[in-house]
This record gives sequence, structure tokens and C-alpha cells, in this order.
Amino acid sequence: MATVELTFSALPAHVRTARLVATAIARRTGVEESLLDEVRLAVGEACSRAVEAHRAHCPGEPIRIELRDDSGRFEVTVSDLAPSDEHEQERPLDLSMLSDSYTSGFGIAVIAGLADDVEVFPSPKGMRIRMSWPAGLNGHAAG
Amino acid sequence: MATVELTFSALPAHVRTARLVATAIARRTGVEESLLDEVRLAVGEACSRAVEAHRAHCPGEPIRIELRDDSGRFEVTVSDLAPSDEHEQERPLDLSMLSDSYTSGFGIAVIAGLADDVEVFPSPKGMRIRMSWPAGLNGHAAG
Amino acid sequence: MDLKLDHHNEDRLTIVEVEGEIDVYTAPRLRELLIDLVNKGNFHLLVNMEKVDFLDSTGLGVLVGGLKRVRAHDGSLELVCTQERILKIFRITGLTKVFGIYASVDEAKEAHGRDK
Amino acid sequence: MDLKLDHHNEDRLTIVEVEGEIDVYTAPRLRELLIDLVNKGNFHLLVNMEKVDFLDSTGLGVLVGGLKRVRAHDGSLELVCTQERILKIFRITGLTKVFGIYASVDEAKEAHGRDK
Ligand SMILES: Nc1ncnc2c1ncn2[C@@H]1O[C@H](COP(=O)(O)OP(=O)(O)O)[C@@H](O)[C@H]1O
Ligand SMILES: Nc1ncnc2c1ncn2[C@@H]1O[C@H](COP(=O)(O)OP(=O)(O)O)[C@@H](O)[C@H]1O
Repeated sequence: MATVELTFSALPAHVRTARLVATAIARRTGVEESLLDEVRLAVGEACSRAVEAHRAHCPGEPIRIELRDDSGRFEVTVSDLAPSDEHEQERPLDLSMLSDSYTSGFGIAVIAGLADDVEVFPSPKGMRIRMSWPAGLNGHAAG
Repeated sequence: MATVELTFSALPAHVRTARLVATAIARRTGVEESLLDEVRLAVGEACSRAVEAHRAHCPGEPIRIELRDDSGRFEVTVSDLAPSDEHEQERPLDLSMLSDSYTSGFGIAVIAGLADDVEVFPSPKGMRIRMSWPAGLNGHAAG
Repeated sequence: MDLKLDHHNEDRLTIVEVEGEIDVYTAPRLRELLIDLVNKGNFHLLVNMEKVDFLDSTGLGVLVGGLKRVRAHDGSLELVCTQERILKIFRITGLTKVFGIYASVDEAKEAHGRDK
Repeated sequence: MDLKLDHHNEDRLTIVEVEGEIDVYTAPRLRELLIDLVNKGNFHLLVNMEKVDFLDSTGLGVLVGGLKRVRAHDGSLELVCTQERILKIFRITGLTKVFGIYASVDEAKEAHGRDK
């Protein structure tokens, strides 16, 4: 079982709640202070992406984020329920292709650049992004 | 649907996460600054109670907290899965009956004293505590 | 904010300085300290709550548990607290009638001087 | 921390002061401001990011959107930023190659003076 699970409706404000929770739990789990910024940003990106995708495809469905601290790592999984047919793969930068919407794929680029370890599982039923960081030995709570 | 839902395993550390989330969302929802202390404390109490009950009865089961900001009020519901046969009703204070464990019922007393509105639903399948506070008009997110 | 604990003796009183949050997460440490002090023969405890940011009912439970232990040795457990947000919790739970609550360590020491 | 926006003109440049968090929640306000400035004929924008605490990819998207708009009028959108945590995000996404990034407003103004 995930240690903590947060479910929220597809609203930008809730992305802040998710960032706050992820940062607090990362700190407690013993993730180094210098990495907390990256945790906050990467988790925020993954949730923002999910919120945008839900608003486009299924605004009524909730987004889920699971935070685990077993296994010596701090692991975060963000799952959305929007069909991910957008092929957010890396492309060479071409300003004319960049739009100010999410399809530009910056989000995934940022996550990939920040998380210590990332796996992205796109599927017709939604995307799952799993990120993790090393957790210190002095984390307090297990389970 | 609840705006935000947090599920966590029965560990004291997670009570802090729940307090943090409740306070952040209450603030955003427009609950008055002067009431945020009460929100933090009352939500903490309800979650502590649930954690203690789970540790005694069902340590593997998760505790759930739902936070809503529709309806012009900030509403928090904490649900546990521990059979509540303890009859935590009000009793006259008698030191010899007070123990330093949770059965003393301080938790419920504190919640009742702090929340603007409280309802407690005990049942053989677990207890549900619903608390609410007035939310300002300048809260940002609905949904 | 975590919990910081400290203690020292003044006259016949053992003054326990508490700083930070006394909640379900940290209260066990306060409980251990109180038990330890009583086991070592300190039966007149004064808990200074002036630097406590947060107190929940688990914390109340620990204080009540401490009070029962010292009473078993004809001792006392009293508090120093002027913070309204903390006092409120004692009031709500009726515990203002159970604990002696003072505005300062000196005031508590004076009252003790008179008693004895 | 919410987002604070301000702007004023210096020589031919419109300096946009941004303070706080540019994220999925607040970025729409920055987008509106940039669109508004362009619609009113300000095509040389300098966005001062020195007081930005947090920037996510939604914020990047808004800046890129602004850049496209001013370019359509032969304008420019440049940034002032020395904070490593913010610069990192531009670097990760390759956007350091797309935006002119200066260490101060003065440095940006000087560069502009030379260009024109
Ligand atoms: N849902 C929310 N809505 C509004 N403010 C929030 C919300 N969640 C957290 N906050 C507040 O926003 C502040 C900033 O949160 P966050 O962006 O996660 O971190 P930081 O500002 O440290 O980068 C926090 O101090 C918190 O009180
Ligand atoms: N799960 C957690 N474990 C440890 N620290 C936490 C946790 N969640 C939040 N915190 C930190 O504890 C601090 C205090 O949280 P809380 O007790 O809810 O509020 P306050 O200290 O304002 O009364 C927060 O600033 C936060 O960074």
C-alpha cells in the first residue's frame, strides 16, 4: 500500500496541495534538503500535466498521486485517466512548433531532468509517471 | 466528489501531513486566518484519534480524510475503519478515570470545542467525524 | 517543528522546558521523560509550556498521565503557560481545573514556597 | 506565495517585474499581461525574474507564447535571471538557446542600446 495517497479534482490550485504534500513527506523521509526543490518541481510538473490532460479530456475525473517511502527511496506516482495519444516525445526545438499549451512537452522534459529516476507509462486509459529520489537513513516513518 | 482526498496508513507522522493539507486548503478556500489554528488542531485531533484506533484494531488499514470547499463552507471528513465500541461520550472529569491513552476522550472534546460545526457518526465499521468552518467569499477554487 | 526537551532542578522543583510541537508524533518522548523523572525520585514537576507551538490531546494525555504518577508519590505537576491558543485547549477539555497553571516560572516557585 | 506583476517603460523597453510563483495556478495572469502589453504596441519586453520563487513548465509555456507574439511584430522578449534554481529549468528544456538571459536590467538595457 502506498504510504500516502492524495486524490484531487482537476484544478490548478490542487497542484499546489500536491507539491506541498510531496515536499513535506520527502523532507520527513530524509530526502536531502538540496533535492527538495527538485521534488517540488517535478511533482508539480507531473500534476500540472495531469490537470491539463483531464481538463481537455475528462474534467470530472480525479487525479491520483501516491507517495511511498518504503524501499529506501522516496517514490511518487502520478496517475491520470486521460487518454495519452499525444506522443509527447522529444523533438528538436523549433519555436514555430512551440505553443504556450502543455503539448509542448516541456513538462516531461523538466521531470526527466529533475527526478533521480523516472518512468513514464502512457496508455489509452491514462498516463502514469513514476519518479523517485534517494531517501536518507534518518527518515522517521516507515510503512 | 470530495475536492481533495488523502489516504494514509496509521502512522503518527502522517497526522502532520493531514494537518498541513487541511490548513493549506482551508487558507485557499478563504477560511479566516484566525480560524486556521482551530482547523489545524481539530483535523489533527480527528486524525490522531483514527490513527490510535487503527493501531489498536487494524494497523494495516488506511485512514481517509476528505476535504471539500463547495457549499460555501470548508468541510473535512475523517473516516476510520476501527470498530468504535468505546463509547467516547462525555463524562465528568475524574482523574482516576483519566488515562494517558486516547480513550480519555479528550480528542472528541477538543474537536467539539474547536470546529464551528461537528457531527460524529460512530458505527461498528468505523467512525466518521465531519467538521466544518465558514469559508470566505474570496476562496479561489471550487470543484 | 519538532519537539525539544530539557530539564533542571531549582530548589525542590524540577523544571521541564518544552519547545515545539507536542502531538501524536512527538508526545511519546515527553511521556518517557516524565516517567524517567518520576522513577528517579523527582515528584514536583513544573512544565514550562511557553515555547510550545502546538499541543493536541495526545499531549494532554501525557500531561495527565504525568500528574497521576506524581500524585501517587504525593507530588505535583504544574504548568507555566500564558499563550491563549494553548490555554484554550486546557479550557475546552476542563483541564484548567486539574492543573495548576502559572504565568511564569517565578510565580510558580513563589506559590510553591508558600505551600511548603 | 502568489504572483505579483508590475510593469513600466524605460527607453524603448517594457520591463515586466514578476514576483512569487509562476505555476499552473498563476501563469494565466502572466499570459494575460503579456498579451495585453503586445496588443497595446509594446514589442520589446524584458521580464525580470529575480524575485520569482518558483517556475514550472506552464510558466515556460507562457514565456514562449509571449516570445512568439512579439516576434510576429519583430520584437523581443528577454529575461533577467541569475537564480540557479530558475536557470536550471531553462537549461533542462533547452530554452537558454531561445531566450536572451541577462544578469541585470542594466545589462539588458545596454545590450539593447548596442543592438539598435
Ligand atoms: N492549495 C493551495 N492553495 C494555495 N496556497 C497553498 C496551497 N497549498 C499550499 N499553499 C501555500 O503555498 C505555499 C507555497 O507552496 P509551494 O508552492 O508548494 O512551495 P514553495 O512556495 O515553497 O515553492 C505554501 O507555504 C502553502 O502555505
Ligand atoms: N509528515 C510530516 N513530517 C514531518 N514534518 C512535516 C510533515 N508534514 C509537514 N511537516 C512540517 O511540519 C511543519 C509543521 O506542520 P504543522 O504541525 O501542520 O503546522 P504548524 O507547525 O504550523 O503548527 C510544516 O512546516 C511542515 O514543513
